[in-house]
Amino acid sequence: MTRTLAKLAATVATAALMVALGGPAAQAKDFLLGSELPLTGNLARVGQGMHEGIAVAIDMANKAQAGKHSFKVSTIDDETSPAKAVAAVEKLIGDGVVALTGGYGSNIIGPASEAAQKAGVVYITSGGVTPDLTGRGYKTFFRINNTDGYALAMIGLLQDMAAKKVSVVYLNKEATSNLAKQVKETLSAKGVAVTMHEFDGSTSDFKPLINKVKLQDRPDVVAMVGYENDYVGILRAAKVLKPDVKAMVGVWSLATSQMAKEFPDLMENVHGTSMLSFPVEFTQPEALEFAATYKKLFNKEPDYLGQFGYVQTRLLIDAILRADAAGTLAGGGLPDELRKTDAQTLIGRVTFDAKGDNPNFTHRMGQHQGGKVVLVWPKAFANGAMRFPATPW
Amino acid sequence: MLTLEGVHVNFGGVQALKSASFAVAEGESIGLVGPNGAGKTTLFNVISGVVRPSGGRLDFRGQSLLKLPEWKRARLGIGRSFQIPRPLGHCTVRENLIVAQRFGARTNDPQRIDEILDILNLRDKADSDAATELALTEHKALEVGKALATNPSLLLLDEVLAGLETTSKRAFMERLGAVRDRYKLAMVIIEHDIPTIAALCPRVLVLNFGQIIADGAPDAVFRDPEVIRSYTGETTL
Amino acid sequence: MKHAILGAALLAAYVGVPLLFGGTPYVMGLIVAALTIAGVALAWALLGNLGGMVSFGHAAFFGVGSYTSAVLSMKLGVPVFAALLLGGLGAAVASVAMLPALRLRGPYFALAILAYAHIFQILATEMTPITGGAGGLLSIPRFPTLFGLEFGGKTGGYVIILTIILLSAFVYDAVRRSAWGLALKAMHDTEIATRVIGVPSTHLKAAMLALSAFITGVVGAFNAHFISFLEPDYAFSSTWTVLPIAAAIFGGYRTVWGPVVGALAIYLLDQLVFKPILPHGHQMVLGVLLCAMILLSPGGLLPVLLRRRRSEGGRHAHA
Amino acid sequence: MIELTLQALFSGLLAGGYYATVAVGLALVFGAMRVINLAHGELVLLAAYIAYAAESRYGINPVMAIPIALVVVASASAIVYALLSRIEQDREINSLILTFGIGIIMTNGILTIWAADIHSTTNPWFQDSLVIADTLFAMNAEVAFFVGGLALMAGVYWWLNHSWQGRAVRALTSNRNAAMLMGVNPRQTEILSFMIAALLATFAGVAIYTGKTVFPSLGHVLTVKAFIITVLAGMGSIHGVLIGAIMIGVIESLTVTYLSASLQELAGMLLFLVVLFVSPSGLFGGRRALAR
Repeated sequence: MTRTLAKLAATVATAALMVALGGPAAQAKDFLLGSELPLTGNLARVGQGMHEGIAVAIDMANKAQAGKHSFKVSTIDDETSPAKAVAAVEKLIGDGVVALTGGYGSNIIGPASEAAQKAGVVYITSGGVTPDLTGRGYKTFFRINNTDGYALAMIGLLQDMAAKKVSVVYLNKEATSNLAKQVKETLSAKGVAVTMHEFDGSTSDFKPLINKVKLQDRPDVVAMVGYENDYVGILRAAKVLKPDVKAMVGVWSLATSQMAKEFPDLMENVHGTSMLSFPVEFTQPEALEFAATYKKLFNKEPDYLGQFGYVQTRLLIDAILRADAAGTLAGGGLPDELRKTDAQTLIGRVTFDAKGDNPNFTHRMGQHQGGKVVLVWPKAFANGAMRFPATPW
Repeated sequence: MLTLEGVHVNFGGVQALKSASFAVAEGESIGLVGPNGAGKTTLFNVISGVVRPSGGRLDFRGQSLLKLPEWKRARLGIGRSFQIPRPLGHCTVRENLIVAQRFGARTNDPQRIDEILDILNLRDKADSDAATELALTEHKALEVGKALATNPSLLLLDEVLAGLETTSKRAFMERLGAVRDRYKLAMVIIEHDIPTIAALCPRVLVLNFGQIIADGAPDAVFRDPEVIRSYTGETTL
Repeated sequence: MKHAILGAALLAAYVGVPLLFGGTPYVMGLIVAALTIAGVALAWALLGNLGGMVSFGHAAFFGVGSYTSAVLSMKLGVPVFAALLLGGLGAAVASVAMLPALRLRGPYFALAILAYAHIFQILATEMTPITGGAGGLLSIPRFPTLFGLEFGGKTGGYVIILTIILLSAFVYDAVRRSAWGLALKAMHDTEIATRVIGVPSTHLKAAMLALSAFITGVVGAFNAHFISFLEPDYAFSSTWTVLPIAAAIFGGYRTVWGPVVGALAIYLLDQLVFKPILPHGHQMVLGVLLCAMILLSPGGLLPVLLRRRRSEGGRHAHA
Repeated sequence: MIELTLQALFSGLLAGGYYATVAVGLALVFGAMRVINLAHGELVLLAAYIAYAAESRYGINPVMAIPIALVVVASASAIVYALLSRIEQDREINSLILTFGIGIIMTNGILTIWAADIHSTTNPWFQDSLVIADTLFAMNAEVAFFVGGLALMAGVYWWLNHSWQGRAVRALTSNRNAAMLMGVNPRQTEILSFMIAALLATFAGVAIYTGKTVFPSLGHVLTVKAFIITVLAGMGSIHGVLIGAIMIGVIESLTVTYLSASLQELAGMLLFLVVLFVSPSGLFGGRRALAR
């Protein structure tokens, strides 16, 4: 017992020390941002992706503000665990960060942003798309993307394809089932016949499932809502069973350079949400600089994760500078400044409503074409013709 | 008090007990003899519930035991010892007896435990580790002690005397006698040494190939030619 | 003398720690998280030490406890502290479903329990109307303010989990010293020898399983109200099994306080030292500690420390 | 409908085949050493990642990578054995926890070396479809490794029954003490069983890499599945393991076909518990799981 406490006291003393060492930054014009992200655990990949975007935003801001202000970000791995995310946010706030950018997975962002709200510190993210998050109406919570945006893009594409029958194959996690259900409702309302197929994360052989789609549903299009290894499994099964469909459509982490590289023959003609074409064909100067910096820092083409991470952080930095100029930063004026945001960004126009959600958010759809990702929806952003009907087989 | 009728036990086709039938009266002492593998221990296992018979009746004081688990039989008053001593590990001698008393007799009676320790001459070993710090005699004594601590009315002793040299054997015998009279127990003793049996038990059962081949007073039984045949060499007549 | 030490320790735990770290929520949060692990580790060790059963599925009890408590307090408005106990009860009831597993030996039991954990997790995911499905439950009611003491915060949470652990340890110790404890210890080697002297061994094991489940459930329920958030993957996460086992083994699962010491040491080391050193996969260090402990000092850390303190006490430190 | 069922059975059969290659190794080691190697799944995963490394770095065909992977996995499991054999007290509990710890180390090791990305072969041949009587569909990889796996297991089966080392393993499995009295050298035999297990694990690993996708947290899943199958089968019966594995595979694919893909794990688990409680000694006798 006494030993217990001795040990406890000792360890915690070191803790206190470390907290002290990482204490608030010295000068006023030196802004410290906090970032809580999954760098290990199931979400490690996406977490790291977003973190790259954040780093790019910081780098670009420091270049732009050279001489005047400087920005730093201190990052803590939440290990894809809500409890650790909360601890991370508290530590960062204890270290005196101006605001928080990051967070992945609605179920982790939930408690993490709650902790930030308690401390009155801004938490901006693009890692959790569920309505519940903005539904809480926190004053300090901001999000640049949402389920609706993904659903809109998928539905939009499906309607361009004039699909009459759609089979939705979706993972039984929160974000994925929310999106799948939203797609079903909207499409059914528009008179499209939709059949739903839920699957579990441990599924590795999708043939029985796809065979059901092939023999029972006979849809025009198969809509997939999951993550990388789910897509790979589904597409392989489809490639084997060759159901008579006109297109295979997915959402996030599908139309990416990574997938194009890892599974070239499997991805051909597959659709997925993507803000950028690949290789990136940027026109606006900001986008070009973004791509260049990304290349410089990580020696690879930017992907959608990095892009979202970049946009959310850039908007945050802009707001910080505005608030600082107006002298309201110290007085907690940052949330109001962020709410005034109205910017054209890499992901389109961004404004924030009272709940911190971005009503303008609409995703874009890309299609894998010969190792490239070509934007095919909406027309406004399309940089190539959609191949339709077309499948990987 | 205990009645067996036509009890059968099969181990994968091998008949360990063939329609064994006998009764034990209150306070009676019976010697159970027979060559190795005759089924003596199996008989004890059946009575104490370690082995389930494939057929037959088994009543204790008018109640059938067949459906009861070992521990319930122990609480009814059937105490047994194991041929190879099985002390309770990680426990002292006294703790062995305490466990037996708390669970077997459902009482808490230190006097009786001291009494048992005294009778079995384990007093000075009371606080030594039962598993590791006992000599063979003491192990055998503890086997009896555990059974006694459950306040049994029937005591089944499996070769508690075997492997003891004559002097300690005599002493142990006397202790057993004392125990029996002190607690007015019925006893069934498995034992190879005929004189010991004769001295302790007015009645003897002979088991051979799972069958009871003789039942009666020692002198009568041990003159029975069939018994002698079954026993060739093993008896000291 | 002994009482003086104990008193001082309690004072330090209840007053000292909050005074020291109450100001830094981060550290307080870490301590609470460590104690949460400690609670499960204690329950796990109880089952292993007294019941002689290794479980790889304590996450099942943790999850059931947390969901029971959360759902009762959210949907039926049961007071949080009452829900906490009901959570433990729920876990104990769940353990009844596992009674058949008691007939199983070593690895069979360990993984049968693991299978249960999987099943409960899947059920929690599929029973959407009650559990909120994969989305889980957001903003679960926090601990209320009683007699002017605000239990909702970090320090309040600390006091609650500390109390849970002390009570559990007390019960554990009482059982261990009782005739039940003796019988259970004896059972490991020769179960039959205990049965023929009237010990209903299976009942005793069942009781230990239920007790272990109850404690784990209460701790899980505490965590649910402390974090005020639940989802199947989190509530039934294997970390609720891995960390406690590591902690118990590290501290010494045959002692009462070993698991608690182990949990504090392992968790705080992991979060404050290993994590900064290797952010990716620093759990590896836990694995190394686990193996090293098993190979070098299977008794765990605490017995070694104790033995160093008083030269005798081999058996007692072990008992 | 009938078409659906046939495909479900076929898929289940193929899945069962690869489950079996994972499970037999586990069963073999348990038989010979009374130890459930909770790091077995990680050994399989290790093989898969070696195959990935070989293909991505040097463009070696996964099948050709088997020997390389075998060397690595064999030495890894040799280390596991060496550590295991240092345990004296409470062997059953401590060996469980030790291998559990080793599993954690390997998973995180793989995570640090190869990161959390998912990987699978880029060689298209493996995913090309193979159609039987244009009702049964499969990937080349699945069929190839199913057949190969069967052959391998048949080999092990023959070895167990006809070589004297094999008999030694079986003797150890059925009655440890008797076997030692009969002069079986336990250490040698245990090591042997570990090496055979390594071989099967390597094969299974490459099968997964070519037929499915690999990611660091997969190892634990594999171990659990393998254990479930081993219990279904009853310890120490190879053909039992094969049948048990196919049962699991088929039950899962049927669940997907007639209920929902999100329930397939549940189906497997429930089957496992039912068998465990109805006949703890497994479907095919073998060692009893009941407490003494």
